[in-house]
Amino acid sequence: MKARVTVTLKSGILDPQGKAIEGALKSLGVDGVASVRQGKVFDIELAGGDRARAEALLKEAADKLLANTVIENYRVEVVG
Amino acid sequence: MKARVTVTLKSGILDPQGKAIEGALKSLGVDGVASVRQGKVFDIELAGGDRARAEALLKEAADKLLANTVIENYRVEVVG
Amino acid sequence: MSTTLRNEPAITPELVAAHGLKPDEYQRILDLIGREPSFTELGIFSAMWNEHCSYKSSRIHLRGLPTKAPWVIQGPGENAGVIDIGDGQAVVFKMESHNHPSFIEPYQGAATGVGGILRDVFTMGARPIACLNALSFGAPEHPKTRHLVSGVVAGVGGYGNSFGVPTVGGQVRFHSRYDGNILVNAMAVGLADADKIFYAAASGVDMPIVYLGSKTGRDGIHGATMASAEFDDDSDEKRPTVQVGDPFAEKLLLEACLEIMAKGCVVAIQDMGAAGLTCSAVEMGAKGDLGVDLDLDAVPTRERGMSAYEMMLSESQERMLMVLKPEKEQEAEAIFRKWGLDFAIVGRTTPSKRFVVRHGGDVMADLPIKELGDEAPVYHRPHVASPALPVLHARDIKAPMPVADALEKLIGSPELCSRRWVWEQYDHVIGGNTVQRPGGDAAVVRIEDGPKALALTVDVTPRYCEADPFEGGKQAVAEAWRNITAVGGKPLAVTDNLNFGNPERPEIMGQFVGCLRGISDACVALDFPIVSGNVSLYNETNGRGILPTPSIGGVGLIDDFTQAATLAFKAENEAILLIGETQGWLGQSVYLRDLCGREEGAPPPVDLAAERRHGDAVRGMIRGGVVSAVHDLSDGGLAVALAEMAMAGTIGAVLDAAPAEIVPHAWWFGEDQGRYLVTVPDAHLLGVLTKLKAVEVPVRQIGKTGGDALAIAGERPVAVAELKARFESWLPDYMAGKG
Amino acid sequence: MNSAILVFPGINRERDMARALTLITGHAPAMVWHAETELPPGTDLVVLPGGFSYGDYLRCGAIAARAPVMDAVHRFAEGGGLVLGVCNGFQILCEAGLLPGVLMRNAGLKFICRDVHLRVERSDTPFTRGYNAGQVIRVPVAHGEGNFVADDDTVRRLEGEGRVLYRYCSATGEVADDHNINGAAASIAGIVNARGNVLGMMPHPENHVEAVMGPTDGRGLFAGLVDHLGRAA
Ligand SMILES: Nc1ncnc2c1ncn2[C@@H]1O[C@H](COP(=O)(O)OP(=O)(O)O)[C@@H](O)[C@H]1O
Ligand SMILES: [Mg+2]
Repeated sequence: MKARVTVTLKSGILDPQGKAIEGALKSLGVDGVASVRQGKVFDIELAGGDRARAEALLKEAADKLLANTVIENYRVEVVG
Repeated sequence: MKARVTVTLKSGILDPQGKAIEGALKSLGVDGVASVRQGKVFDIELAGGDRARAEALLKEAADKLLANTVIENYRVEVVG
Repeated sequence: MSTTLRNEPAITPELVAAHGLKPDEYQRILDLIGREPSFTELGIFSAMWNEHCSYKSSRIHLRGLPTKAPWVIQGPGENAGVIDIGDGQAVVFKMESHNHPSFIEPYQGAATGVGGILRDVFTMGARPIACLNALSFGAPEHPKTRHLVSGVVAGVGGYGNSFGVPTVGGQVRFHSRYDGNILVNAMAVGLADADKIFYAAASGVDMPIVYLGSKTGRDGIHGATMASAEFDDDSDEKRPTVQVGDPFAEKLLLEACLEIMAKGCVVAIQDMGAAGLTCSAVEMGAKGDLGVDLDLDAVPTRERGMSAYEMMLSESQERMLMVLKPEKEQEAEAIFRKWGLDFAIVGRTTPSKRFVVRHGGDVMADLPIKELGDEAPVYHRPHVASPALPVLHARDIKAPMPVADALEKLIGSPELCSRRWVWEQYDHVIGGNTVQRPGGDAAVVRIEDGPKALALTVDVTPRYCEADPFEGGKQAVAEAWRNITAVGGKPLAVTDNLNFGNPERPEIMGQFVGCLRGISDACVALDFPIVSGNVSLYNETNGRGILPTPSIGGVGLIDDFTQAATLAFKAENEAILLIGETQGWLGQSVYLRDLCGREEGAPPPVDLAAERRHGDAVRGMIRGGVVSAVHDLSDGGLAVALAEMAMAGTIGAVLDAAPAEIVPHAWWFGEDQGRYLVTVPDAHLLGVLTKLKAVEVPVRQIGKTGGDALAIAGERPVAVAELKARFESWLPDYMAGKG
Repeated sequence: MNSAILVFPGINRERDMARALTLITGHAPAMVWHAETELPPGTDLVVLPGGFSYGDYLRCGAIAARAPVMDAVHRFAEGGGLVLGVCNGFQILCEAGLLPGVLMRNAGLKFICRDVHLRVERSDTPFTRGYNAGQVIRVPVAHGEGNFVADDDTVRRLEGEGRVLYRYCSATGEVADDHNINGAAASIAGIVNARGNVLGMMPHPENHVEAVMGPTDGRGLFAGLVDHLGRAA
């Protein structure tokens, strides 16, 4: 089974990376970008085919390791 | 307008971080994970409301900067 | 002014309490301003009057510290201390804690701690040349410890490495008393021209006040208040927005600041640290006897719709406030734009001595500026001395195992094992001046192209401070002095970081007062003045305080770095001399605690006169080039110090048995103070012994270097390779979850 | 020898590099700001130093690789000029397409600062002529992302064309996983482009040029460049 965990910064948390990328896009002449915030995705292959179990497993993985829940949110999708 | 660019490693390119996370998940007792690959997402706010123009802009941003197309693929979505 | 503004909550007793202000403190505010404060004003008072900014519990005790010496250019009271090191050069340094934020978010908490202390140093016009850090974690078996170690170390490294300063030394300890309250103390050291130091005091009326650096967001609002609040099991819920460090922005800020300082643009400068804009603006005005009028509409913000309250209390990082020479304003702005940093005029100095904050056409605060700082409450908190503990006699302590086994165990223990796993995550070579890297007694950092160098160290032994605050305070200073001496440095000055529990408890206040007395006495006796420091109180979880931990950061000067000493054995067949008096003091030793399971007894006393005599003799021998290796004795005593010298040099030693009058385990593991080990080539031996005798420094030859083991007469020899394997493996294994 | 050090925002080992070059070549290098569009006339060697350009945000070296001055570096390299990228400089060169591959997070995911041993694979290049082939040198590393990754074809080509100049090894020169500190493909620490005039390497030879720092094994690289340029002149 395949799944994706997307981890993004909570709103209000400074994103130095996003800020630097914004600046770089401007100086590369890519206009019209008002703001950039960077996050992570984890594409995960799971053994077994139980969707509910997979979701529980991924939530655990995100809580324990993939996301820093003090400053990040995450979303789990089992894609099939 | 809001958009998301997702950048993932091409298959065949080794992902040390994904590998390390795989191992860490195992040692945390999260089992059933067969493989992990890490990528990035960029949540971008755009000025203006023209969807087609927005997509072109994001493609340009990805080609010029957000992705290293030697090793990475990207996908652009305008989310509204 | 109108006391209630649009959209501002009414001031209720609950709101006052939520700002950490006690009812009598609130009454003091009412008396001071003669009316009810606005919400923004309440926020400003809470920031200025909390423990962290006002030092209300500690102030009266800090006044007694020795802070003067002919080489002190600036003592406590500025962003950092400044000392003269000759040749027109000055060293600027300070240490600061980021304890609570690091417990909540270890990476960012530690990172922003490093960022903050670096800013304190370059605000004064110095280029940072080294960082150190003192870290206290909970017991290794506590479920959160590993995660905290990993995050804090990565955060310290993440910031310093990217900023580009070598992190050259520090301390790491584990103890269950830090389980819910870790300590992250960061020290930064910078180099400046002695006649080009910059200060916070504004001067001149109607001068523009300029905001520089990153934009203001909602980070860490109430951070300063949090730094002074106790934790309990619900603290997870009380989380403010975590501050995120941006070392890249700080590096740009450094270069831009140094550039405009060199161009003569700056009248006054103050970084925005705890309580951000509030604290920095008030200090600039108050120190310069001026009022400040701020217009928040001009403040660069990261988020829409920020209120005056939020802007005044935000602790967004990498920001500065300056007063510029009006005629240099454009030049300064161009420099800041070149570095891609925000630059905005956000206010003016006024003759009124009032702190006025405007936002969206309203006056949000109008307060007397001097009183904000000067009239902060000062507490004479009750304190009781810690009960004196009995002096233990070595003969009453049974050795649980043979000396060789004990040494093998101790060298691979959490307390004494190698910290390599930590410092290899810190760039300690950048700058090309790190003459002595981490792992020795003090780090040695060359100054520019030499020949001068600085000797840098951070020390404290919290278990001694707990057992006897006065002796513990003395010992912390003495050990820092000793570590600098052991590399051949002349100790010059100290920065301290006083970490304690809840000062409202008389026992804790007693620890604070006791430690401070000890620190003070030692600094006087050793000519080692305190030039900067930081106090962190309320380090307490569920009513249990941390071990009293007054970290002492020491700076010393070496005239010629090529003559610095290191602890590694250099050659076979050299005499090993033990300098100083050994009684075999096991009370509060690591041996007693970790191998006998007893955290007991009075700690070893420090005889400051002997300390000085012994140290001066050792430094003299280093300068005279007659000793080949030098190491001071500290945790773990003689055997552990010998093992460290042997491992560093990959050479063993053949050692005499303990003298008959001392119990062997007390001889090998006792922690008597004021001691050093030196090795001496044969050619110099007689001279050295004669000299030491002449200056009345006790010395005893205890063996010779050589072989590949520590071979104590009558004991099983312990291979140096085996010691090294144990020494190096505990921390990496622990962090990998093994064992 | 006229060298030019590129200065990008966030770079932090430019002073270390300048000191090493001054010490060994006898000339202070020109410091060239990233917004410049030309290199100083008469430049013999362009150096991209270590550090954290743009905070290493996005991908290390990515933003710097697109700076205005990099067009001039491309032209300089195409003309056969010598280009040296150390650490972040190596990362920038890869991102700029002047070298193949990419530098990813260290396999252990931690920043590593320590002395390492490198085997010099050949001595007949401008960047290695100060050493003997097979010689083992000791220099420090200080990086979090030094794990060289490229597809198999690229690695094969690098090996086949003798373009791997420096490899992580033991004190006695063995190349094995134990000594491959960051997990790099084929223990690669430094490579050149096909023409042989652009070198990227992770370790910091510039930090080991004075006895005060321990070994002085880094000198050979710079001394070799001086020698090469002296002969060419
Ligand atoms: N957090 C740290 N960061 C950098 N270096 C450290 C750290 N902790 C310990 N070290 C280094 O490890 C060595 C041993 O530390 P320690 O046992 O505290 O020394 P000492 O007993 O001489 O005070 C010292 O060189 C010290 O600087
Ligand atoms: Mg020591």
